[in-house]
Amino acid sequence: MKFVRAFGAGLLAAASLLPFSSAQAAEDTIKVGVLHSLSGTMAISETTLKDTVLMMVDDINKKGGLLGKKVEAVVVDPASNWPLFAEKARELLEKEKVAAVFGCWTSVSRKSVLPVFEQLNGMLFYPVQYEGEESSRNVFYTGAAPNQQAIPAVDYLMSKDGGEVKRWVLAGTDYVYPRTTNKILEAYLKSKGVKAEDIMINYTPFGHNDWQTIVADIKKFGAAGKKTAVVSTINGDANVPFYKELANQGIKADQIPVVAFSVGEEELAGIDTKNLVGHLAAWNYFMSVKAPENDAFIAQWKGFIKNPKRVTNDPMEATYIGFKMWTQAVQQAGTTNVDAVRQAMYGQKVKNLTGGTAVMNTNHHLSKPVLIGEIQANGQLQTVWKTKDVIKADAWSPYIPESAKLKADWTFPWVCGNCAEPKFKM
Amino acid sequence: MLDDSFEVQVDEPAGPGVPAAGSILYLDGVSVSFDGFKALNSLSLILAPGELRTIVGPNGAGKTTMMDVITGKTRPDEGDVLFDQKIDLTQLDESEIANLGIGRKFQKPTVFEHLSVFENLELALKADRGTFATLMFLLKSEHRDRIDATLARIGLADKAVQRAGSLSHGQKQWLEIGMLLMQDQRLLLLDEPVAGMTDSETEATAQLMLDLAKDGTRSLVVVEHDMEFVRALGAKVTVLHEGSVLAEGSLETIQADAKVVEVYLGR
Amino acid sequence: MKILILALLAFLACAPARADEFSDAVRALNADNFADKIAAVETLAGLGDGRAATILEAMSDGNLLATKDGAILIQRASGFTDALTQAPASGEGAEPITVNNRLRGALRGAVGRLGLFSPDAELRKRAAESVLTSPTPESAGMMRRALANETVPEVRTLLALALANLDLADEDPARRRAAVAALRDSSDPLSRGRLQAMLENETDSEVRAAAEKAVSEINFRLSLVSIGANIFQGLSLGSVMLLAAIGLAVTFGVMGVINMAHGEMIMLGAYTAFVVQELFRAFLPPGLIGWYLPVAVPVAFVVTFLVGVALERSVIRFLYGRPLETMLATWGISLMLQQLVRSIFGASNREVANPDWMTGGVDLIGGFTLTYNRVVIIIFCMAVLGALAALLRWSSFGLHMRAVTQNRPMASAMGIPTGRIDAATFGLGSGIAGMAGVALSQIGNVSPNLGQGYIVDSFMVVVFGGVGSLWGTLVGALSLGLVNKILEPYAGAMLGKILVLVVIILFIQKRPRGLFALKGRSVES
Amino acid sequence: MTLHPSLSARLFATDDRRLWWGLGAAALVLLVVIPALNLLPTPGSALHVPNYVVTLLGKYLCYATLALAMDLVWGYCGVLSLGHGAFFALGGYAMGMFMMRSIGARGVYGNAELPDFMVFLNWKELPWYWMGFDQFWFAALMALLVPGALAFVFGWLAFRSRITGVYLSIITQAMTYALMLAFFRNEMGFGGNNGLTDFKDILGFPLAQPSTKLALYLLSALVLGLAFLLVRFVITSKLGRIMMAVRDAESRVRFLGYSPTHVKLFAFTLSAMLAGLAGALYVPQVGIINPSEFSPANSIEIAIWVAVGGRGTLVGAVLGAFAVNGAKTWLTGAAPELWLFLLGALFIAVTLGLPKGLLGLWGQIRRKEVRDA
Repeated sequence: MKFVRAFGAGLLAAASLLPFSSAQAAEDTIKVGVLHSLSGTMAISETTLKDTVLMMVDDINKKGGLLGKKVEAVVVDPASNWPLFAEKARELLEKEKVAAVFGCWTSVSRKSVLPVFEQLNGMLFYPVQYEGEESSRNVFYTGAAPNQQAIPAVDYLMSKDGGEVKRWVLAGTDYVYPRTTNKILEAYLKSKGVKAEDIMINYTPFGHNDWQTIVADIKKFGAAGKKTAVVSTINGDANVPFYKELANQGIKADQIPVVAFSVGEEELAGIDTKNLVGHLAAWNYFMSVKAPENDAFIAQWKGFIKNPKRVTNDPMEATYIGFKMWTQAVQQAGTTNVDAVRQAMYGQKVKNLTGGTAVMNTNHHLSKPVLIGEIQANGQLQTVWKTKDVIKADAWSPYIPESAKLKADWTFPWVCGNCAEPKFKM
Repeated sequence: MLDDSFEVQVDEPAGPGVPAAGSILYLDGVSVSFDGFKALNSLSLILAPGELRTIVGPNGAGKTTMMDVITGKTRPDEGDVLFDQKIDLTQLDESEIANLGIGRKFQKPTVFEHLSVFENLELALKADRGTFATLMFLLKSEHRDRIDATLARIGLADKAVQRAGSLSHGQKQWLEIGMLLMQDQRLLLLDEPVAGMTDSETEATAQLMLDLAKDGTRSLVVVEHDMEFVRALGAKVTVLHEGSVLAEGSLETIQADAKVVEVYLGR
Repeated sequence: MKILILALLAFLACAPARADEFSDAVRALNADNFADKIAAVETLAGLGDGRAATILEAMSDGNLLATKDGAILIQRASGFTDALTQAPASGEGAEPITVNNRLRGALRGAVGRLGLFSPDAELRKRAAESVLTSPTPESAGMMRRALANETVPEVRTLLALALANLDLADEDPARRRAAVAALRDSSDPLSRGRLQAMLENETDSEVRAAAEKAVSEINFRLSLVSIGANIFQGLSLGSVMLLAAIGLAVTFGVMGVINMAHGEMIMLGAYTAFVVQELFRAFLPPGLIGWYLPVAVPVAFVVTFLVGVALERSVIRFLYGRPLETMLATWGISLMLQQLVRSIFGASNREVANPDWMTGGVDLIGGFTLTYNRVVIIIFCMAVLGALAALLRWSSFGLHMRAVTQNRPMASAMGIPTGRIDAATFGLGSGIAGMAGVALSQIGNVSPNLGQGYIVDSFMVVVFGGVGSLWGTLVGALSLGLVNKILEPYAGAMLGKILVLVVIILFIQKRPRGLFALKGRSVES
Repeated sequence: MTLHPSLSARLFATDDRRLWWGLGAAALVLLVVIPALNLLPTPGSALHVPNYVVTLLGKYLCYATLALAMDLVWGYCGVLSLGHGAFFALGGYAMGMFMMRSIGARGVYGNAELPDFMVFLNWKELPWYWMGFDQFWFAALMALLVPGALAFVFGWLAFRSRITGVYLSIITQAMTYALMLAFFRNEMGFGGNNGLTDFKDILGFPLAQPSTKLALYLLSALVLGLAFLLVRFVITSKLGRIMMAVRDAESRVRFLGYSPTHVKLFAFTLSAMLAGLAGALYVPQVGIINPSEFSPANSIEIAIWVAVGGRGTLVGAVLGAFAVNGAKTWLTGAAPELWLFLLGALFIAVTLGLPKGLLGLWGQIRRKEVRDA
């Protein structure tokens, strides 16, 4: 008991004092912040990205560092707690004085750190596909915007190869990404002459784990004699029970294909895919793509994580591209000063792991290729369709009337993330 | 007399016409059962104002249950419970009943262990029970005097600031009685007030009971096993058995009663 | 004899294919766009060549490969064989021929149609079923031929139905009417869909009337089905909640420990299932993999039982009589267990596969599928509850346990080793939670947060049912599940859940101690 | 309100003079020293308190107020509410709605009337329950009244039907859980999962400015102090003693003629309003409010702060809030992989070793000193 008391007391005494001891940054290192949840609900997805950044840092240090300095990763755990995200972001920028931050997964975490980055003029690299409708001066979005995922996927399903789908189920978790994506898709589908009664929209809570009713409804909806497909924006955690129910209720991919935007190799690794063969996913990257860069990346990853079974996925590529672009921009600018680096970022090119070249546009979003793949029995996604060329991300969707009139361009004369007309007159 | 009874008839809810006239407490045909076990079996009992009554009976005779019914802790399955001739107690909850002027001391002394003796009495002190009134309550000198008087009367004057939890069993009994006094209720129900007391304490308690009864403003119902104590009180005795009245009368008469001897004294 | 004739007929039915034509078609399977591949599949199926079926099946399973020099190989566990010559070949540099959904559909149809002429009645039945799901006009002629010389009544009806589905689009109104008549007593939503599609541009008033009548009849049957489905789903959800809650009914309900680490016990159970599965995959022949689940259940029980006992002895036993403190301590424990699992197994989901005997389900009428894993869980859940009830009622351990929880000092006075009973009781509760975890790993995901998803609901169930009453837990869980599922279609998943919570809150007003409260004077004060 | 002299006398009269010295010192540090060290020394100097520490402390101060509220209802009245996060969050939403409205046409879609999330979810006009939140006084009032009203109705239902102990805790948990799910729904019109964010300024002071943050911090410190005095006023009153009596022997209180229902209802409602106030101060400082604030886990944590600090001692609640959150801040940065182990261990250690919480530990040390001296 005595020991326990002492322990408790000691722990507390320390705890209550230490947060305020500000760490002294060593002069010969460049610090980058890693702001991914390592605990709580989002740890499932975000931990991988933390490791990816560490791998990239490790890699660049092996190659002699950046501007002759070692790069040091400062890892913190915002614990899937949104206010904590803001607190940690502030800590990274003010206390640790990091040159750039790689982090966030959910939109709400990004929204929560946004004011911090804008106030302290930090630089955040956000590596996840998201709903768009944003372009901050202090954020570079390396994940897909809806027009780099949703629209091409629907186009494919409407094509002959996709099975000429006539009837659509838009199923998503009830939060901003699915809401926005479905809104865009609805507008798009109607513009393609799909009737309102041929679109079924369904929202479910986070971590929803009883899909019996909904899957049954989808089955009913699909039995109306027209070719039907499900566009799933269901959030990570709820996918496993969803797909298990799908498989068990015997929905075959060639009858009612499900195309998902939030299910990649990492998620599939947690599901038994035997019965899901043929269901689709739309991404900018698949692990299965044969390309020298990709093979190298996969090898490097497996080596770094010391586990030959680990898979790679799209957000990892987005992190990879973001990190590479940042290092290139830093070298080009010759400094880690945020404003200088930001200018150097525009037009920065990095080879995609799947071939082609990703370009950072002046709306702080990337141009990337779009791939559509079918789930294989081995948990991989095999490309069945691919855009001829890279697609430029729209920060503001033309299918949402309010945002159609907005433009994001951070170069002269616009210099603005959401403007109807340029900031400066020529 | 007649119109009295008539008046009662009117105010009485459905109940047999036995008049409650002139009673402070009136129980008629009260029955209570827990999961089939009949704790009270059409118990009837009438208490006159200012009367001191002792109730005896073997364990499980329903003494405590009777008190629960009177104080609103337990709702009777059937029967009437009237206070002061016309107030139907079965419709009220504990605090309302307490505010009518019925005080109770429990078999197992229950005082507020974390509060001081003084504070225990302060809470019992007759005053506005409203939430905001208590929030703004200030202890006036006359209150202090009453509390000190009571402290003296229950012989805890020197323990005023002690936490009630630290008192001995007997002292807790006294404190609880003191709390009853502070409320100055019209009807006092005391469940085994001398349990765990020394003989001298018991005598003192008996004296206290008699004092309380003397001026005729209060009525007391005392449940007790201790025959010495009962004798010392020298009051009318009611014998409960299996939830109903077995016999009633002076200690001598009931001790002579064959039934009583059989079920109770016949140990 | 008959079969021989059948085969013969089948053979005559489609003129024997010339060899080169066949091999051309096979090579065409490796065309560079899906449209050509599909064309090749259709021709190949049309040739009615015996070898076609195996090749097409291989293709739809992704076991058909093409070499650089255009040879088509079939991949088998045994090795590679040439699709045309059946001769063994080397798979050097052979790439699988990519298949997509559309092609898969075509393949399934083709294989099905080929199956229609198989001498094996069972094969023919399955073929007929598959054409029924996706009858294509081009297959109509074939089906008529098959129907003409089909003898097994089952298969006949299936074929007739399939044909009826096609005839809905026939020019001849008489045929259409016949088709409607044939479909009218089916309860297949697909047929209804086709009827409705037909109604959109049906001219013949008579056929129209018949079709409308048929649709309304089918609708009626389907609505009945959906009610039944609703009840099943409710029971299934209820049994899941129950399974998650039983353990808590012991640790919290019986022992009064506000066990916030209950969810983590479930989680540990699920991870045990994962580990057992991996061991099976690693060390046992693939044939036995289906058995990992029955093995995992007792293992999980033992593991979580031990964890539970360890926790009880090291932490909880110091906290009896201070329920709120148990809440804080167990909360701490749950944090640590989550992080422990995270650092051992990693943060991401782990794959726990349903064994084959728990995969899929039986299609009852009206497109309602009774999924095996749900059924198994319902049964398992009831078994666990029954076993627990029996243990508590009849075993001496149960007797001691009740004695200790009801009156500790008296029990110890009677020489019952209260300490050991406490440990065992808590272990029991944890063990049951562990077994629940194994079952829940079959429907949900296995991640360090698994437990968090169940803890709140579990407490709701136990409190709603009445603390300390297993019977209450049972009724509570099932009724909550049913209410939830009955609300869901109208209110939606989210609002449904909210309403259920409101119901609980209001219900507790009426019965402050739950559905099956313990009565008597003892609980009053 | 003007206190009757002897009432105020009662409030400040205390057996333990150390308490007041301690509180005075704390007030001095929080209200004078820290701001001074933040403003005067040049950034980088050893003495300088950086801005992020100020915002951090501001956050803790709100948590501390919340913990006080919890201690009133749990520590003194024996009602363990596992739904106090809900009252906190409601207060936060009220303030968030005000700041949302005051963004006005500066939102991305430049809609003066509707917040952005409503614009792109095709809301045509403002829902009725958003009316009035463009007025600060109204929002501030709602930050108190909405939690208060909810607590009053909920408490009235619960206490009237004598729901006690674990049952009460669980249904309060059900309440906050239901509210969380409700606020997650985008149809509710509170921004769904993203909640309310992108705030620009409060009463015209840009939130980005350190001076605004410092002001908010000072305000939080002030509110904490006032809350402390208010709660102390309550618990030192006769009502306070009745609360403790209810905590220790509820049924006995009834036989004294008091109504535990009313006493609890008072404590619960007051506590909820304090929580709401804390929430209202919290949101402008963290810049976001979203449904996860309603999550049952958060409410449980509040109870844990109080327990760690020492239940039934107001100072302990404040101490606990600072200690646990300080530990969290430090460990999530210093030991991101291990912090859950340490925090978990802390909770277990406290419950096992320090049943009276940190304050109890302090008391023990003091008694030891006395003995040794």
